Amino acid sequence: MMRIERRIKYEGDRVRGFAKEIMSVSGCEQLQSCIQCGTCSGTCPLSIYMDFSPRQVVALVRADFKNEVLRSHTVWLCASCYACTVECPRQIRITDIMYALKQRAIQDGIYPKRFPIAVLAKEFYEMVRRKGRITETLLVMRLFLKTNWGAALGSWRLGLGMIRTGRFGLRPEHIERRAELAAMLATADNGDGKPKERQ
Amino acid sequence: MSDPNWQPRIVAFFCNWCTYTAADLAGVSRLKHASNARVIRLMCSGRVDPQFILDALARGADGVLIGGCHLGDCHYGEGNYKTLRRFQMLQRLLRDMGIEDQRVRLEWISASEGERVKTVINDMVEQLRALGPLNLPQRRQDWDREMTPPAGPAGNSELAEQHAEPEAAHA
Amino acid sequence: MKYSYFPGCSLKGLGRAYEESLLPVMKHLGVELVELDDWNCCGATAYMSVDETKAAVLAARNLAIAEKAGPRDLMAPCSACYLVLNKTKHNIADFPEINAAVQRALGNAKLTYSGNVPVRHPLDILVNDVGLDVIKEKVVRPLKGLKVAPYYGCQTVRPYATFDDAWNPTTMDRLLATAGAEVVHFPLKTKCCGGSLTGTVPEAGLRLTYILLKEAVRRGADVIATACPLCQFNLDAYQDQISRRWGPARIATVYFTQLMGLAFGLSPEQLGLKRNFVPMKPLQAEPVTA
Amino acid sequence: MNTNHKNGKVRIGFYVCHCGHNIAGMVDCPAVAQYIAKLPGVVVSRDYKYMCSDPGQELIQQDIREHQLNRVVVASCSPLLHEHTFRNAVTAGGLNPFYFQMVNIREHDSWVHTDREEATAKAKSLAHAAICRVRFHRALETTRVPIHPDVLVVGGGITGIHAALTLGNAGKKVFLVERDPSIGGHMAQFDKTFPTLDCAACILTPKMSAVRSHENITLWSYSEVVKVSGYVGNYTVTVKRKPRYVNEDLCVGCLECIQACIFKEGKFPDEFNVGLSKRKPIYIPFPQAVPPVVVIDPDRCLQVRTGKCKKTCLEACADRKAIDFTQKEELVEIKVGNIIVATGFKLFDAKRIPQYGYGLYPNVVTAIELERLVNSSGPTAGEIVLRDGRPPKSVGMILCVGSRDMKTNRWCSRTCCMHSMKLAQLVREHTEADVTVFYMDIRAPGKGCEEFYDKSLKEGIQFVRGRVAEVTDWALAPEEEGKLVIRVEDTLAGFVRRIPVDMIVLATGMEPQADAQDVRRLFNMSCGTEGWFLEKHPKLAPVSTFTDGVFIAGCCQGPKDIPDSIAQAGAAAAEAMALIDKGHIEQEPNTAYIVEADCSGCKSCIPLCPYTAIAFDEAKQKAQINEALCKGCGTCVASCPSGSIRQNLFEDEEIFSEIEGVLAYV
Repeated sequence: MMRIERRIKYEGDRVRGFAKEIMSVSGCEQLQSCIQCGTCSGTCPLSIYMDFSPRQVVALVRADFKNEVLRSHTVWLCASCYACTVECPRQIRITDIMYALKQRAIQDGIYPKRFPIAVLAKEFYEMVRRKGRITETLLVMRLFLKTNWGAALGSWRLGLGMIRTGRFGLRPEHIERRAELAAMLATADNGDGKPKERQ
Repeated sequence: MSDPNWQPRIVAFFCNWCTYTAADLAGVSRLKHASNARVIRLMCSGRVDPQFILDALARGADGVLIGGCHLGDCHYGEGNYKTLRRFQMLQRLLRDMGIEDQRVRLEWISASEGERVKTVINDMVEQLRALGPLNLPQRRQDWDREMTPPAGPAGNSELAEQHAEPEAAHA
Repeated sequence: MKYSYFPGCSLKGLGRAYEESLLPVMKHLGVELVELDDWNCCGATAYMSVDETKAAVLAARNLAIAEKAGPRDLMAPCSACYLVLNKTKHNIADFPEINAAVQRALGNAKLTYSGNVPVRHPLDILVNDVGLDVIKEKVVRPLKGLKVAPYYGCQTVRPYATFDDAWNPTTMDRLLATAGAEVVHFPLKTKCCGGSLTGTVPEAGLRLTYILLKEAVRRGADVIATACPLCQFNLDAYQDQISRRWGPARIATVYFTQLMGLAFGLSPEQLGLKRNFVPMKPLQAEPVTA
Repeated sequence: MNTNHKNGKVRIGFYVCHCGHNIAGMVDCPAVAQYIAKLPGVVVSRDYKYMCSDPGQELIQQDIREHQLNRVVVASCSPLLHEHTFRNAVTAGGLNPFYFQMVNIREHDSWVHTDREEATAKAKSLAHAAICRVRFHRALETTRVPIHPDVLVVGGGITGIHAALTLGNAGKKVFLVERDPSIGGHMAQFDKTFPTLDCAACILTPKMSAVRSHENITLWSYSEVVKVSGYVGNYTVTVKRKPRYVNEDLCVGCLECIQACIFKEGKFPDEFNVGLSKRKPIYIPFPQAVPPVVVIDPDRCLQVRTGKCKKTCLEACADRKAIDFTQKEELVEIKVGNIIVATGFKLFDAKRIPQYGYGLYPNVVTAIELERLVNSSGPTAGEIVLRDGRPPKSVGMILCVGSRDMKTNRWCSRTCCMHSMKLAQLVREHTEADVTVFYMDIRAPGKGCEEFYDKSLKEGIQFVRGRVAEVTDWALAPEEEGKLVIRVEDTLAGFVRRIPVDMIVLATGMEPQADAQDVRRLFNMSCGTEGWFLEKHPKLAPVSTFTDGVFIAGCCQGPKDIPDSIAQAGAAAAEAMALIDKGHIEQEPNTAYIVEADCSGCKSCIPLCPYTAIAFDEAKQKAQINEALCKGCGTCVASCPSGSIRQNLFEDEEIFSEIEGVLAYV
C-alpha cells in the first residue's frame, strides 16, 4: 500500500513571533536577509544527512515554522565547523542560529529521545558546572551509559588503546575555585548574583 | 539630565556638495534618525565662520555639527582643509571655556554616505544626552552677574546685544 | 617573549601529546608560557548549545583571569578553545546585552574584564611573533623527504581568526616547510573532521574522517600534521573502524608541534609521539638514540 | 526686528507643501502654516497639497500680485530638487528670484523621522529660520559664462566611442583619450553579443574606424588625462601621451617589424587574449585595432630597456622610419567646455574566491577567457578545448562570481546571467558538451532577454538553482575520477549534489576600475560607497555629476550591458550639446565681494582662494575679487579678519539669522 501524507501547511501551523525571537539573539540579526542561495547547505559537510538543509532551516525559521524546525534533527548534526558562517554571502551567522535553535529545543524538551548529541551537550554542561573542567573519558563513559550500552561495549578496543597510549585519564579534573564559578553562572541565571539551587 | 524628556539641540552646517546631499540621500533612503539636528546649508564647509559656532552655542544650542566632503574631495579643492585648521583652533578655545569636545563635531560625509548622516546624528544626540544641556545663555547671565556690580541694570553683555540684532552689527 | 597559556581540558587529557610537544618547542624558541591560574573549561561547542549567556560567562572568566595576569597575549593551542575564547571576546565587544551579563557575573566573583586580552593561536605566534627566520636557525635535523599534509581543521581559522585565510590558510604550510618537510598540496586543509559526531553519529562523523585520510594518502603524504586535539584523535583513533567500513586509509596523524620538535632535534619520546594509535614512521637517517 | 529694508516693508509669503502624504504624513502642515503666520513680516501663510504643481506655482504668483509680497519662502523638498522651479515661479510673479528661500522638510524631516510631534517641531523651526533669513535677501543678477565648444571624452570603449561619434556627427570637436594602445574596450574581446547573437566585431569595428577617420574627432590612444582645472565651459586638461616608440602617422600597420623582432616567438602574456596566448615586445593589440599601428612594450623591449638590441624591427620598417626609439612622454594641454567620463569597469579577480579553484585547477576559466576561446581569431582559432587540447564533454558555468556577495561585491553585475547563457549556447554550438548553469536567480529583464532564457532552456542547457559551494578535484564516486567536482545544493530539488565536469566557467562580475578613486578626484566627482561614479540624481540626472560640465556614461557609473551603455553615451553627448548650443551658462550669483572700506589690506585671503580670484590692488592697498573667477565657496569670507569679505546669498547676517531661527522654536 502506498502511504500518502498531506504536506500542506496552514497559517495555524506557524508560531508567530518565532523568527523575531531567534533574530533577537545576539548574532542572529541577519537572518532576514537570506536569499536562499544554498551556499550554507553546499558547504556544510553534514547537510547530506539532514532532513532539512541549513538553507531550509533558515527559511522555516523566517516563516515562523517553529515546530518543524525544532523537531528536525538538522541542528543536532551541526558540528560547529562554521563553514556556512564564513561562506554565507549575506554574512548570516548560521552556526549561531543553530545554537539558538538547539537551546530552544533543549528548553522545550523537543529533541530525539536518547539522541546522543543532545545528551552529550547536557552532560558536558553539567560536568563543567560542577567541576569547571572536562575529563573527556569520563564524559564519554557517561554518554554511553545514558544512550547506548551496546556502543560502549563495542568500543572496548578503542578504550584499551587509550589506556595503552596513556590517554585514558580517570582522575577527574577540576578547578580550585569552584564556588567562584558557581556564583558566576548563577548570576547569569537570576541576574542578582545569589546562587540558586538547580534541581 | 534630570529631565528625561530633554532633547539636545544641534545646529548643523552642511556643505552643499557632500554632506547636504548625503542628508538628502538619507531622506530618499528613508534612513530614520533622531530629529535633533537642524541643518543650515552652505556651499562649502570652508564658509563656516567660527563665529557661527559660537553664536549657535550662545543662543542655546547644545552641540554644533559641521559636515564637509572628505579631505581631498572638496568641491572647491581644499576648502575643507581650511575648515579643519580653523576647527582645531576653535576646539582649543572651547576647551579653555570648559565646553566639551563632543559638543562641536566635524565630520566628513560624502554624497553617497546617507547611512553615515544617520549614525553621526544618532551618535551625537546620544553623546549630548550623556553630557546634558549646555545652557550657555543661562550660564552667561550667571557669569555676567558674577562679573558686574550688583546694582547696574546695564549688566547685560555687549555680546548678547550684538546678537539680538545681527543687522545692527553688520549693516 | 612571554604569553599567558590556556591549555584547555583536552591538552590535559586526550590531547596531552599536544602539550607535551608544544611546551618544549616553545621553550626551545625562547618563548615563555605562564599557565593561567585556575583556568576553567572554555565551554566548547556543547555549552553554547545549552545556554548562550552562560557560555559567555564561562569563557569570560578565563579572559578576566588572563587580564589580571598582566598585559600579555593569551595563547590557546586547542582550536575549540581558541575559537570560543575569541568568539566570547567579540560577542562581549559587539553585543551590549552579553557584555552586561558577563560584567554582572564577573563582578560577583570580584573579577573584571575590559576587553584587552588578545587571544592567539600558536600558529599565529610562531609565524608572526617568533618568525620563520628564527625558527629556521633552530632546525638541526631538517625533515628532509617527509611529505606532510597540513591539516588545520575547521575552528582554527574560522570565523574569528584574522591571522590566516579561512579557506586556504598557509601558516602551518610555511612552518613545516621551514622545518624542512615537503608540504603536500592538501585542499582539504580546513574541512571538518566530524568533531564529536565521530562518537555520537559515527556513520556521518567517521565518513568525514575517512575522506581526509584517503585524500592525504592519495596525495602521497607520509603523515598528516594537525593543530587540534579533536582532529588528531579522530584521524588517529578510528582507522580500524574506518578501514572496515570504507576501505584502507592508513596514515599517521601528529601535531605540527611534534614535527617541529623533531626538526629541532628533540626525541620522539620527549614529544609524546609514542601516544599515537597509528605510529609515525621513523624519520630517514634518524640517529639511533634510545 | 528690522522690517524696513531696502525695498520697503518686508512682506513675506510662506507656503508649506504636503507633497501628498510624503510630508503631510509626518508633519502637521496646517500647524506649521499657523505658526509661521504669526511671525513678523509674514503676510500670507498657506499649506497646499503640491506646491511644485502648476496651480501651486500659480498660487505664489497670484499672492505676489495681490498681497504685494516681496519675499517668498516655500517649505517642501530639497532645494537641490526644486529651488529652480520656485525661483522661476517667483520670477514669473514679477519678483527677483533671489528674494526666495526654500526649506527642506521632506528629505531632512518627514522622510527620516518617526514622531509626528518632533517632525512638526523641526519643520516649524526650519521654516522659522528661513523667515528670519529671507528678510536680508537682496535682488541679485546671474552672470553668464561662455562655453568652450570642444568636448573631452575619456575612455575609448563602446561608450566613449559612441559618445565621441554622436558629438562629432553634430559638428562638435571631440578629443577621445584612451589609456590602452587601441580603442574598443571590453566589447572588442567578445565573440558574439546577447541576446541577438550578432558578431561583436562586425558591429564594433565600423564604429572604431569611423572614430579614426572622423574629421571632428582627435583620437589619442595610449594616453591618459593627468590634470584637470577650471570649471564648466572652461576646463583646461593636461593629457599625458605615453611613448609607443612608433610614429602613428608613419606606421601603415604592415606588421613586418613584428615578424622581424629578435624574439622569434611570442613570449609575454597577450593582454587582449587575457594571457591565453603570447605576444612579442612589439605587437599590435588585435587585428582590428584602432589606430591600426604597432606598439612597443617598454617593459619588454630589449632596446628600450637596455639599449642593446640589433633593432631588427628598424631594418624591417626600412625607409618608412615609423619606429622611433627617441620618443618621449609628452604632456599636451587642451581646452574644452565639457567632459564625458566613460572609463568603464574591471573584471573581478576570480582568485579572490579560492573555493572555485581558479589559478589552481587549469580547467577552471573565466567567462572572458572562454569568450576568447570561442572567437575564431582567438588563441585556439575558435576551438573550445581543455588545457590538454581535448574538447570538454561537460561544462559547468558558475554565476555571480564576485557579485551579490557581501564578502566581495554586494551588487548584481547585471550582465553575467545573459553573458553566461550566451556562452552556454555557443558551447553547445561548438561542442557536444553538456552545459549546466549554476545560478541564484536568473535576471533577464532586458529586451529580448527573457526570450533568450527560454531559448537556452529549450536547447537543453541544464539550470541548477544554487550558489556553488566549492570546486574540488577529489572523487567520491567512480564517475568523478579525473574530473572537477562541483558541490552545490540544488535548492529547487532540495538536496546537495556533486556534479563532475571537465571545464568550469566563472562568470566574474564587474568592479570599479582600480584607479577609480584617482579618476574621481581628477574630475571632481563623487563615488558611491561601492566605488562607482555617482550620478547627480539616480533617476532624473543619471549621466550628470555634481560638477557641472562633467558627465558620466557606461559602466564607470555601475554595471550595465551594451545597449544601456550606448544609451548613456548618447544621453551624455546630448547633455554636453545642450550646454554647448546654449553658448553660455547662468552662474549662481553666490560670489564673494569686498567691502573696500573695511579691508585692512592684510592679504590673508589671497592664498586661500583655490581659483586665484583674489588679487591685491597695490595702489589702493586693498584686496580685489574677480567675480568671473569666483566659484562661491566662501572660504575667504569665513577667514577675513576684518569681516570685509562678504558673500552673495550667504551673507553673515543671513546665516546668523538662520541660526537664531532654528533655535527660536524648540
